[in-house]
Amino acid sequence: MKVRINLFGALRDADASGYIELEVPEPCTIGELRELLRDHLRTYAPHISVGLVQRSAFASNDEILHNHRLLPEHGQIAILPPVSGG
Amino acid sequence: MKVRINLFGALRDADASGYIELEVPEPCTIGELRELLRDHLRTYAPHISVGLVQRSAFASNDEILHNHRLLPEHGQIAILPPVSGG
Amino acid sequence: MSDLYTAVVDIRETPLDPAAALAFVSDPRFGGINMFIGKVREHNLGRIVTGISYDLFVPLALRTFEEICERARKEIDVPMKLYIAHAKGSLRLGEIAVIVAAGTPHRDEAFRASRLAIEAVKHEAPIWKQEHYVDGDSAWSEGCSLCEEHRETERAAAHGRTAHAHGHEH
Amino acid sequence: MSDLYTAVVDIRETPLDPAAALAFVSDPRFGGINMFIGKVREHNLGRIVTGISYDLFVPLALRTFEEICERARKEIDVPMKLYIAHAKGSLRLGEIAVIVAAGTPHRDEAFRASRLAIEAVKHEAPIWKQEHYVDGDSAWSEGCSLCEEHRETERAAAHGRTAHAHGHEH
Repeated sequence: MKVRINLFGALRDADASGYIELEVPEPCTIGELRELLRDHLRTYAPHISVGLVQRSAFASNDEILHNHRLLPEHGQIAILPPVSGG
Repeated sequence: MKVRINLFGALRDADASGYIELEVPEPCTIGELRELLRDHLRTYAPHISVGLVQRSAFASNDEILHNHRLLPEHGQIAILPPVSGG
Repeated sequence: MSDLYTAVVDIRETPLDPAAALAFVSDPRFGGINMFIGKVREHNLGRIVTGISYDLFVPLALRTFEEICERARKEIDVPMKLYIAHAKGSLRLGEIAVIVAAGTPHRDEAFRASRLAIEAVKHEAPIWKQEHYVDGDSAWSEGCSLCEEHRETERAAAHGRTAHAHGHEH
Repeated sequence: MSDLYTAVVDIRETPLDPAAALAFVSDPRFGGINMFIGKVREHNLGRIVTGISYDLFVPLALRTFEEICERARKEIDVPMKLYIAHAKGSLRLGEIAVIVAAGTPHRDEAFRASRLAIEAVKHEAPIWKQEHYVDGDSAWSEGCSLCEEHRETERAAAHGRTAHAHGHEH
């Protein structure tokens, strides 16, 4: 299946469009998605640090999704680098 | 000498004028003034509790005057019951 | 001293103004502002309150506010603007009795300065509160003694629980 | 839920409004109001800042603000009104990035609620700050990981000093 990963904060620098689309197996856990995204960025956005992806969380509109969780069915997800509000 | 004791808070009930004038020896410590005021109130304002005078502080415009201090020379002083601002 | 603003406001003339407090403590150096506002509330100790009259010994109150500002500056020890204003006169339900505001580089400093200031205003400034109740009755609030000799007694009676632990609520 | 107000404010449309926050948390039951305001300040970590852009993941940010409100209510457990608003977009020096306000019966509760809320907004809400410097350079602030797995590592690295003691300043 195809998943759209919406980018925020420092990860916006990974793609000017504001998102990255990846082909992923189905089902796919968040942990697996993280690996796939890391590989993708290593090729297409090598200026993005691997550590930053590691410290980032994936989330739906409603909640943080930890590594063991499955990808939402609608194929949209956000990746949230370390936060710095306020 | 004559001293004017300005009244605040609950001690305003001791005299509608807002102050009490007392004749005091010279020099006179704050501790002595406290005794004289207590005696005065016992006679002229018996509804004022002795404990309230005991918990009250005397002060000039600039500072609290403790029991060992002498009365200011200008003969004006304030008596401050326990405070409750804010 | 232009970083400190202290005032006793006769509320027959003008109400206390939170916007003025915020403007005063704002500064390009400061990322954090904390403001505390004390208002007249409907109930106290189970009685329905319709208003509060505040009596102040003004010259000493202002001097106390200034001392509090200096103390906050010393204890927190960062660039800081502080604002302390207290109402004098008769307030109705919902009206503002006191405003304390602090501007500092970071938020922790602002919270600490503002808290230190309001606690000191409550416990040290020569201000007295008379509550008026719906039944027409009035009462001066139990308060905090400024008399050192008496404070020692209160402290001993509290068995060292905290430095300020007498029975009344304030 | 009408005692909680949460908002993400697009500052191209309207600035954040402290007076609205105070009005929202005011109530005849409440004697204490505490408000924290975060502003863009001139310096950060030794560099001269001219502005900050805030990026937010809006739906989750709003949900996080609501969760924070519910947590404050539960932990402090008194009648309470809470207001949390955060700016989205590009702010200049001195403009307001965040407002948190709490109204409660007494002052200690108001201070606690407001502090709890701003700490949680800073550490948990999906918000990112990009600082713009006088030399034309920009940088995304170092932040706080939302990733549980990573937080554990940070916590262990901090040797239990505090639950939140990584290297960055926020």
